[in-house]
Amino acid sequence: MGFNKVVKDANEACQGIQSGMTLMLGGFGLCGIPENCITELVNMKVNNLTCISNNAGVDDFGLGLLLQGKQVKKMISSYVGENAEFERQMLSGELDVELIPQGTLAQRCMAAGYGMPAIFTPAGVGTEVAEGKEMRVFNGKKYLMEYAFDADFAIVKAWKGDTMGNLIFRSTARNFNPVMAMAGKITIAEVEELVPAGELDPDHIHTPGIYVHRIFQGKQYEKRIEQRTTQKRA
Amino acid sequence: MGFNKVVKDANEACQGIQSGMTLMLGGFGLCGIPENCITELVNMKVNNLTCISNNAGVDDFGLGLLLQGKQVKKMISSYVGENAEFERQMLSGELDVELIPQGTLAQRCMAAGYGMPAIFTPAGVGTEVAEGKEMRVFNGKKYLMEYAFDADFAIVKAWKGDTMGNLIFRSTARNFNPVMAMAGKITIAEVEELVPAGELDPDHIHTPGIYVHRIFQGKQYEKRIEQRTTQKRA
Amino acid sequence: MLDKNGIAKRIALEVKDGMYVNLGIGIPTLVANYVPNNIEVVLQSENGLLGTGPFPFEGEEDADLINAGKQTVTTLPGSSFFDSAMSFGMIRAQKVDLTILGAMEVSELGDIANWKVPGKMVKGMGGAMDLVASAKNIIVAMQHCDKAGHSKLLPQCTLPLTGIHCIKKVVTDLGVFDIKDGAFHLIERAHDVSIEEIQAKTAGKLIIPDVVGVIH
Amino acid sequence: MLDKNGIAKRIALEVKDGMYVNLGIGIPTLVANYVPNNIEVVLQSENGLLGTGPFPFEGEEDADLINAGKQTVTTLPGSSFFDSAMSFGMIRAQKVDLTILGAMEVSELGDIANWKVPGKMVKGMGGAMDLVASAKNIIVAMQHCDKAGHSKLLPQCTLPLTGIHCIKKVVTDLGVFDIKDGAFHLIERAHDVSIEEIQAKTAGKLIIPDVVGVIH
Repeated sequence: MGFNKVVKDANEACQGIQSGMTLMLGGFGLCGIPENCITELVNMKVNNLTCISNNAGVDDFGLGLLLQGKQVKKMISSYVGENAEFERQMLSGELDVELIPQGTLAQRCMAAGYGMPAIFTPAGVGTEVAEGKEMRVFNGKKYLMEYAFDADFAIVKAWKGDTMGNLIFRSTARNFNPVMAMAGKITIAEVEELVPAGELDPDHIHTPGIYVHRIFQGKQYEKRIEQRTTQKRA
Repeated sequence: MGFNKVVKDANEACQGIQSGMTLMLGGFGLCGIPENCITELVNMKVNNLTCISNNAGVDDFGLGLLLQGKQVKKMISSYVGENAEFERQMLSGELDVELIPQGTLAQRCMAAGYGMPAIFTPAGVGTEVAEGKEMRVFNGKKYLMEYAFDADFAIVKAWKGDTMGNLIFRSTARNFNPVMAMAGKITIAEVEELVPAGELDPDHIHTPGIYVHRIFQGKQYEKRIEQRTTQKRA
Repeated sequence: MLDKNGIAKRIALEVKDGMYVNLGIGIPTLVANYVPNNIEVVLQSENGLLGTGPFPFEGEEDADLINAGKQTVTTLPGSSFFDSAMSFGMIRAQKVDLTILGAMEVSELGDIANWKVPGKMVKGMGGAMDLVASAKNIIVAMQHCDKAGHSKLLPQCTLPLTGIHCIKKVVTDLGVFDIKDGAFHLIERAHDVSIEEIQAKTAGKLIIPDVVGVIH
Repeated sequence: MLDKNGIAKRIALEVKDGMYVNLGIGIPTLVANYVPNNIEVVLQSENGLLGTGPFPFEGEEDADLINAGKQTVTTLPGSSFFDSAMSFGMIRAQKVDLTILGAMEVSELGDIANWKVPGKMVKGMGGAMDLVASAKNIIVAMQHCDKAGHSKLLPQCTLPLTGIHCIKKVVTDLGVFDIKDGAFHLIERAHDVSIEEIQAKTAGKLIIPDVVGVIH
């Protein structure tokens, strides 16, 4: 056994995820999302999930797939605007939505991974986000106290990983993945390329394997682009 | 000008450092310390310094050199036990010493770099470190509230850096350097190898250049070893 | 009156050499097109990129490389990637010099509303609340009036707030306004807009100084 | 009586396959020598290394690669480097499974003192206060009595505390003790040490269960 954290596939990786649990899912928009695990969650038909994720995917990709299956009870996100089914469920009251400033969302994940029970953030002071929250002044500036997240599982997507769970992310597909990887009680990582321990340069590792409990190489990655913007060659 | 943060040498890098200022200095023991800037501080003869650094060097190397010159008014460290001159000055009352748990020291640096005015730490609860500090209970566990550091200059040492101030550290010479680099009002980085912007892989950069104000390639590095432990070949 | 590009062009004058800048979606994105060639700026995308470059050539899009508007982009030499916590860390620690973003309403106290309209679908605040709460220098780019002709420069915001006491400068299709001491101060007007028209279209307290610049 | 290596050897039995372990300076460092070959552990050095390996061969020392005791070390396959904040982050978030460290005194309430002796030169607590405040499983390795023969297992510590209510197991030259319900519980004794001797040398409340193991 030792430190071999490799599981066969998304199915084995998602063992133990049950209806009613709180999941963290990495990604920004459709960039860096754990595609294989999301598909598996759809297949598992778990429901009543609370999902902490910066965005909610689009109608037919990403977390939108879980919304289609009405598997989500509550979304905790900073921006959810690309998804008609999301809008329908939210307006009908089927879906509970908690909107959180993006930086606060990131730092509440980081807090969990760093063993900090709460953090102070200036975001949202004076707005409806501050309602019911403790406010505190430091050096004349107001801050809200926000709590570390408490997630049953964190599910992240990395570029490369090794058998001991060390992860390297690529470009802006990094985004929320490292902070969520640190924050799960159980952390699942799916990677594009899985290599033996010792092949990754220890100076290049973004997430040390101590934070990762299960790792597998995803079958395929669509990596859909949400806004394909280009320039013509001169 | 733009983003060329290169200065000629330690002398130019340390311009503006004045007696009475608070400095953060990276390194753990003698590993990853900004050797060239320390030598320059000795030459500058600035004094009454408050130094935030995990350790205080040894008698004739590292921060010990500043102690020899009686340039330090106060040390804020977690462990200072390798230095006879330090002991003499502390016992005689010439030197003020504030001892802080190592993790708290690191996270108070990080807090400054992340715009967090204070953090909660369990380290020191129930000990003399907790005296006079606010204590708070989260989920049944006690934490102390500790404040972000406020340093005039942070002086760090990296392995490679580029002209825009991006830094890559090597092995355990990373230690406190990245969190201090984020925390200085002005951050000086000395590096073993300075390369043009664009040569470092953006995925491998540990400290983005936005945190670094001045950078130079050090003239030489002694990189003294504090505890040379080896094994014989079989 | 300034069109969107005119607003962006005027804001570009506020961008100085060596600045790290965060550009919001919409008009702010256009500002990058008007930064003079002789100054350098580094664009921060809050999803985790310093050194955002132009859109990629057709066929060279990289799904892993997007900006905060989820558009495919490129990187410039000296760029770096980092996670979302560090990204907002550098925003909170005021390492980002200038933030430019759009708004639905701005008040004479410097409050801003730009994320939610009651009764309409709420998309979320994204990073806007973090940016306005932390940035040391924020410029708002917006139309002076809504489609019904009502002023968006108000004594106080009517929409849910994004942040309070944080906006110091507003550039609209009619002019440039500093916000201080509880009032909008007209700094410049579009060449074809009269001070009287600006006065009429500004619901918040408006101060007209002796000298008002003209944007041609 | 167990010598230092005997204490280390006994503690090694507490180390399980797949554990991330932080070893303090002194006897705890010796524990690594007695971990059986058929189990794998990863050693965390709190200066920023997971996967600490043995000392380097002569001539292969790397000044950039040290452990928390400032000794030159090597890395094992799968190791990673990180900064001090993340290092203590993983300690605080209880990702490190087991911490083994030395002590000057331990109390029947699980308090520990190991960093400061009034009147003597204070070296500092280093990472000890962080480790004892956060670790989910802490074993103390220590001599049962000080040089003057006074018990170091006390009703309450007399030296300045490092942490409170945190130690659950102590291994000394005389035996193995669990700390719970405000008392030391004798689990095992060294084969050449009588229960009476342990009783005599333990100042804190000592519970002797019906069955006490013997360490040979």
